[in-house]
Amino acid sequence: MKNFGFSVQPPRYIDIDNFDGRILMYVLQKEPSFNICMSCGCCTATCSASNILDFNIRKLGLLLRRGVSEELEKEINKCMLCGKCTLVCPRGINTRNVILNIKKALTKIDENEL
Amino acid sequence: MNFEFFVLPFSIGLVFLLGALLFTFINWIVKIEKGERQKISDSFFTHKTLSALKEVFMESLIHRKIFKRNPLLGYMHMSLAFGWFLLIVVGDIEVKFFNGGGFKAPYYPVFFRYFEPAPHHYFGSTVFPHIMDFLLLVVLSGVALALFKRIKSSIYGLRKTTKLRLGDRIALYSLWAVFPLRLLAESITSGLYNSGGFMTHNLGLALAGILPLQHLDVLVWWLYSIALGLFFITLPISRYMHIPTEVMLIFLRKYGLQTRKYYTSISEVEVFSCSRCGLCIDRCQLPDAQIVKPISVYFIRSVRNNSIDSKTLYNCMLCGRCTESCPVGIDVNALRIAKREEFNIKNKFTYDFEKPVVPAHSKVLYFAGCMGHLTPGVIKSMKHIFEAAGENYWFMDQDKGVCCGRPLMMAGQYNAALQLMNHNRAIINRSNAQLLVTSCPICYKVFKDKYNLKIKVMHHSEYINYLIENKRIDVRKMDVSAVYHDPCELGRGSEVYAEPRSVLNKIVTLKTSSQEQEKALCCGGSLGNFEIQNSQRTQIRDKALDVLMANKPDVLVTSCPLCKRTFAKGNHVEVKDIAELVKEAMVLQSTLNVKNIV
Amino acid sequence: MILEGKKAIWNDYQKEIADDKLYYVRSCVRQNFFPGAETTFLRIMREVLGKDVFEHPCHTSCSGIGYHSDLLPLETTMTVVARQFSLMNESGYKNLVPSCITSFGLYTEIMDTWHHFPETLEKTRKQLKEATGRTFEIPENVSHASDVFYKFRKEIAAKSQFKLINKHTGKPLKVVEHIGCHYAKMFPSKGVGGAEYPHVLVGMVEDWGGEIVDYPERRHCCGFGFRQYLVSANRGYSVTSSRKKFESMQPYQPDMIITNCPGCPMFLDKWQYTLSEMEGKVYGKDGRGIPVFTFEEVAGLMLGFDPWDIGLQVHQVGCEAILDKIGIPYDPAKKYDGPDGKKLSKPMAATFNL
Amino acid sequence: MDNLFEKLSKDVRMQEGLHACMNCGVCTAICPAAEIYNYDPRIICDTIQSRDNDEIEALLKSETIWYCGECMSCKTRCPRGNTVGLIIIALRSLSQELGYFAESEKGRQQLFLKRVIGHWMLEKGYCLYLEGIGTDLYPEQGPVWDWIQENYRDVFARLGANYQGDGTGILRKIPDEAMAEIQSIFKTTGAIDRFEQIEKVSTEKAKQMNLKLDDTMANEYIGHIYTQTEKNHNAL
Amino acid sequence: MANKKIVIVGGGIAGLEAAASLSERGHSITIVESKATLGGNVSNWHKLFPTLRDSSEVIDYLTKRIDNPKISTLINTKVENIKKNNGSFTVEANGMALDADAVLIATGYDLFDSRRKEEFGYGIYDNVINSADLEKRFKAEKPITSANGSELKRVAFIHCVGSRDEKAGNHYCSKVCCVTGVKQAIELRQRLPRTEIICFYIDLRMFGAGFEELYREAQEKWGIQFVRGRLSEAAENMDGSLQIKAEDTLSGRPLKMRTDMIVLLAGMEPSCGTTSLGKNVGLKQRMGTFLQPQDEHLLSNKSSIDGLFVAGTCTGPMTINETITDARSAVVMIDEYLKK
Repeated sequence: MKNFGFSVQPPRYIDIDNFDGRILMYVLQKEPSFNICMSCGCCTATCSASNILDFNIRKLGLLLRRGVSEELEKEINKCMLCGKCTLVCPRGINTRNVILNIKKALTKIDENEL
Repeated sequence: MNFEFFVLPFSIGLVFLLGALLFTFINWIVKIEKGERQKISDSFFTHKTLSALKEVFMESLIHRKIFKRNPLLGYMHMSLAFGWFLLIVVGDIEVKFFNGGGFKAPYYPVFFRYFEPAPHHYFGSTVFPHIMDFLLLVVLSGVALALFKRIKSSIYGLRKTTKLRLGDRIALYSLWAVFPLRLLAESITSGLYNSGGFMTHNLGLALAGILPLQHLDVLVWWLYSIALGLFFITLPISRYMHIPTEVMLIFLRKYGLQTRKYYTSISEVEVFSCSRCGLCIDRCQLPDAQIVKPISVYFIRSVRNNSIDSKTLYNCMLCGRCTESCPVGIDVNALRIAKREEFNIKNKFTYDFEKPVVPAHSKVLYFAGCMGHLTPGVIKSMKHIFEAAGENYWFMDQDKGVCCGRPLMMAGQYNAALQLMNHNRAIINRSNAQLLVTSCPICYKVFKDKYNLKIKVMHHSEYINYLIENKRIDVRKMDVSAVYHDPCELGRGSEVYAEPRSVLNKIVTLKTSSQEQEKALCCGGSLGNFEIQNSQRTQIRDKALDVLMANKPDVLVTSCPLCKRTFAKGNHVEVKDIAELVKEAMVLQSTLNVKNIV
Repeated sequence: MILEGKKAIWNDYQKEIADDKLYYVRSCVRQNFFPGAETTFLRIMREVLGKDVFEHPCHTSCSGIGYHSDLLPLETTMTVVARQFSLMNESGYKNLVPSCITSFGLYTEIMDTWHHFPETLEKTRKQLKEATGRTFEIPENVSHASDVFYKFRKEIAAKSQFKLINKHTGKPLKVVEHIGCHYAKMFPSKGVGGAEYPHVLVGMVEDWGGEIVDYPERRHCCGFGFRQYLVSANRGYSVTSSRKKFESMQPYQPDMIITNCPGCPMFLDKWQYTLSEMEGKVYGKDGRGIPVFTFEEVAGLMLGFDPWDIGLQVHQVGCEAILDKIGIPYDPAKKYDGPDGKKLSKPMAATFNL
Repeated sequence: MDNLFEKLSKDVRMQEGLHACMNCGVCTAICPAAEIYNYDPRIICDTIQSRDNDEIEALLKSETIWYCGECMSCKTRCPRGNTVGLIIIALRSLSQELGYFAESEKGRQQLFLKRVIGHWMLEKGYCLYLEGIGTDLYPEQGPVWDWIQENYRDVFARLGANYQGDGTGILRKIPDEAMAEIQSIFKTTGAIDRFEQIEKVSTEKAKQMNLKLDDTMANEYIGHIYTQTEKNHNAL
Repeated sequence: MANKKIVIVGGGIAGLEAAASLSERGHSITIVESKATLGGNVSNWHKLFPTLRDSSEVIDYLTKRIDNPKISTLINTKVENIKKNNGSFTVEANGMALDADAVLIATGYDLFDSRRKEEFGYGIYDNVINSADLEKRFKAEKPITSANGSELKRVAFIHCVGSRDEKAGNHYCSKVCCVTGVKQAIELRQRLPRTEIICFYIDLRMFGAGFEELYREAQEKWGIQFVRGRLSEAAENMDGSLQIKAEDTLSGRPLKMRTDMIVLLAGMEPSCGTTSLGKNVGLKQRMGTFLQPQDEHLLSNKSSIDGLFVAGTCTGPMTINETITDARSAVVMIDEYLKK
């Protein structure tokens, strides 16, 4: 194949039609309260990790919903599970368990259990 | 040679039991990692062994701890354990006296009364039967109590008692059967031969009047032997495995072995040592929120049966109330965390935070912690106190720091936690400070236990106490009544009970509550529990509040930001951190001074 | 698809298009890449329709590409545009017909800015005077060349010798239309049929016998993006955008693509070649690529012009297949000839014979 | 330091382009650049309407403002009548005015564009010029284009062009007096100043990156900006 | 001194409620309705937010109330103009001239014509419908499928269609569409449990009692997804399904998806009656849209002309209970005015 010095770029749009729901399904089953997130961002605002790292837990939850798992893997472990987000969530979502289960799901995927 | 076929059930059972025990114990010992095993050989010929023996006697036989908790329950356990133990020992001694040593099959002493029915004359032949009868009576009284406990547990100070599985039932019933059957068998025999002690003799005679003893004789001995055999065979698969295992555990513990990061064969020994006495059931607060499965006794059982699921595993507040009440002293928190590690959650991200500039000459480091930052009132008060005390301090996580790592540990991510710990340790070590003060008991515990820092670590309640003792700050008593809530991590976790109280006694009228110090309740906010829902936390919190506020204090004082936040969400309760209260006491002081000057 | 709905919108967006006395301004891209198209436009306007179309020797590029590459300040472009107008005034014409969509967009955009920000108009007058001593008036009518053909599509159809019909099956050819972004996206009212369902090419194709296929990515840009194509490092943007369109239209198996923009046909043509070399992917139902034409070229074909006179040989994607389908005669031997049968070298073959 | 938001607001394109953004994202949804680059037109608006000087300065120095292709698809859709495409034009001219453009990989490319498009426009009156477009720089133009360039006089003659000729017609020579007018327009309206600014800032940058740069098209710096991509511009 | 003549223009819920209450105060009322039936827009609705009660209950209640001799109704009658002649009014409708001591304008709203959002393809793509169409389908109690009868795997609800949109000529927020969308999403999910439902919104304005709760129920109980981003364009796929593009603004990435149907939550516009009457009579209008009361806060039922009153959605978007309440407050003002 000829090299033109440039190449076709991978699309950045969220393509919900081909979406890997495994992690989302796992998380929703383990922690249904994740359903009622309204993306208000209180979690991100208080987050210890995002105070010192480029990290946005609210956004991560969204990417999970949209089935964009490539970022998830790298990002999720920035969370230190300190639990501030759970304390400030206006809808009482058990955010720590959401995160923990994302981590578990990713591990399970690594081990081909999901 | 004395032999009867009915000895077979007993003998087979015994052989099976001994085989099983030998196998499991050796297996466990072998699986203990080198370093730990070294400890055993090192401390085998030391006083540790002796004190282990002592503890075995006190706990496994006398059941001192349970006595403390409830005498009746204590007696029940003791009469069964110690009584039976003596029956065996004294029985053997009697046999020795009877035929001056020489090998006898192990079943011989057990069925001695059958093989030697007729009255003989040997040293003590006049007293032994009576002693044996007495011991049997003691054991029987225990059995009776045990039976009664099944019907009405409340009088033993238990609200709930353990639900049993099939294996346990067989073992239990056969155990119950053993002693009445022994009584019956011995009575019948002595009835036939006009022998026996005060109980068996008379019962024998009485029975002789109504029953054709000569036909029943062998049959009952059969039943007795079967009961014993059955008990022995079911023992290894039932909760009664705890009887031999606990002995091993006591030794291992004395030699300094315990469950650490991972679930090892030592953990296994702990798990098998659980007698399922159910004392933890009452201590656990989860039932306040209709959560039952994770209660320690069931948790340990499911671990032993390999049927533990993550929901149960992560649904525990790690408050440590169960461990505190466990007669066997199993460190359940350690077990749970070790089990959580088994999910081996991958951590692809390496935390590379930039390190803050550490001021050279600060004597004290202050670490508010993540939770501390959710209660600015505490931080404000601490700053005030530091300044009032003229302390040269550095607010380590002023613009928010890196988590202490304990939450990750609780989640079973020890390695991830290590990265955070290394980061913080580096900062602390680079400072020339002599003391680290933290506001959050969660951080405090991990700084103390896991960081192995060169410098002293204090929780702010300790630190404030130290300041007051050394007249660095001045406080006055306020016309306020308060009740103090011991945070789990500070109280049971780090055994800091006295300092906060001594501080509070100086500034408020301290009211008591029914659950204090090591008995203190968890606020429900726990970071240890990942599964519990918000509404359930609320239920637990409200129950705890009822207990704490029973004596109607003006203020609820605690020394943990998380507890404070959790309680503060409750209705109509004024919650203060000890630091905040101290600040108020000081404020009053200073204004007074001003008045005096004017 | 409910056609009535579209028709309603088409009726809403009918604009006034000058039909004679036109002042023609050329396109940089088309002069370089599709000279035949502009030649054909003038030939049809003058010879076939007998209209007066004037071209001024002194007119230059509208500087649009320079402006959209952010090299030229707005003032410069406005003044260059003003100069074009001034030339038109001095030749006594009032109806501007740009050959280029970027120009068309730029003229409308600038006239709009002048309208909303009169001070900019004043400034431009000042600067033009200062720089060239010229004055200018804003044209009465600005219509893109494709608008003009849209207006005369029926006349052209009447005079045409061929139709966009597959002579073997008798079925209309499936045509995909691509409208230059700057035609109506900026000012929907300035485009025939508006921005969402432009009618300008649809009208021609349907009146010339073809069938338009609407496909999901119809509205997407071809990917020129000025600096995004001009600099090699950015060119991925350009090829990716076109590729997205091809992928989206492929299921509809179109026979050809018709465009009214200078850059688009060049890109839609050249990117098919590039993608075939880059990924080995060839579009079109017969695996020979999808031929891309300007509206003038199509009109010329309909009117029976020699394919090589209107410049179909400069396309990378071959046009023979579609000529055969329609039944247009052509002499393969003459394809690469120079003027009056002069023999020239032939292009090298590509990996995939598109 | 002067207020960048005010500076921006002076630009008509900015006044046309941004009224008040409600962050609905219709622009990003159909933006060809947003699909390929790590780019979000909505956020451009949001950053600017934050009026935060540092944010805006960062924006002017960023790669972000150079991603847009100015297709103006955003103008059709915005429910508030904004046009990010126009805002981008304003941002880019300010970035060049302040010399920030050289801070970003994509911004530096302005020099290449200036030396090609700018030069052709100023010297020849065309934005593109046949001889300049060889398959060496534009390989995708393909074999047919090679053939055309090889025989351009004949091919263009056959297609009715008036290559370099006098009078009207395709690719005719623009008369000198006309070019004189264009050049004088470029002078009076600030195009020349911008060209010089681009040259000046680029020269400094070239030194800084120690890449050779001279007046020709064949030198390290030009080659570098024309082909190099070091950053990952479409990072997810 | 009661029994004055009052003409009420518009037989929607505002008109009906006002008529009933005024007649109870002893006045004689004439309701003039341009359409063939009373009840206005509400009668086209199936169920009402947030309680999901049947809309007919409201209509029945109101029509029962106006069933009294002091109230006469003229249907199919369009009011062209209202003339004021010292104190009293002459209402010109279909050539008739009705005298009145006071006039209440309750001409209500029309649903935004979704065709004006061309990029959504309403009236062009088979599977693009609006909220009113969906209510009709709910009412019809027929299975809800895509145009070609196939099962709906995914449905997208589009908020703010024709509201907060300069291009559609409406700057204002229509206020009720947010909760309508949530309500319809739930109803649809109840009928089609397997269908994935996604709402595209800019802001969810759950201002009323029970609205936020409904939104939460939609997420918690019905698993309806919400994407914060406005629909940018819809295009038809070969199989008649739609390809839609929006930005998922909360994750800052463009989003593309295939959906079997999109439901446009069309906003409110002053009804053509409102606009034409407003023009003819010369009433003040808000930015050329809804009627402008004399005082937003204190005289919200007085039009710019004394003796001419306004009630309901002719002055701006309102919910049903707001409309009814507004009608009642108009009644009080009219009564006071007539006592003078």
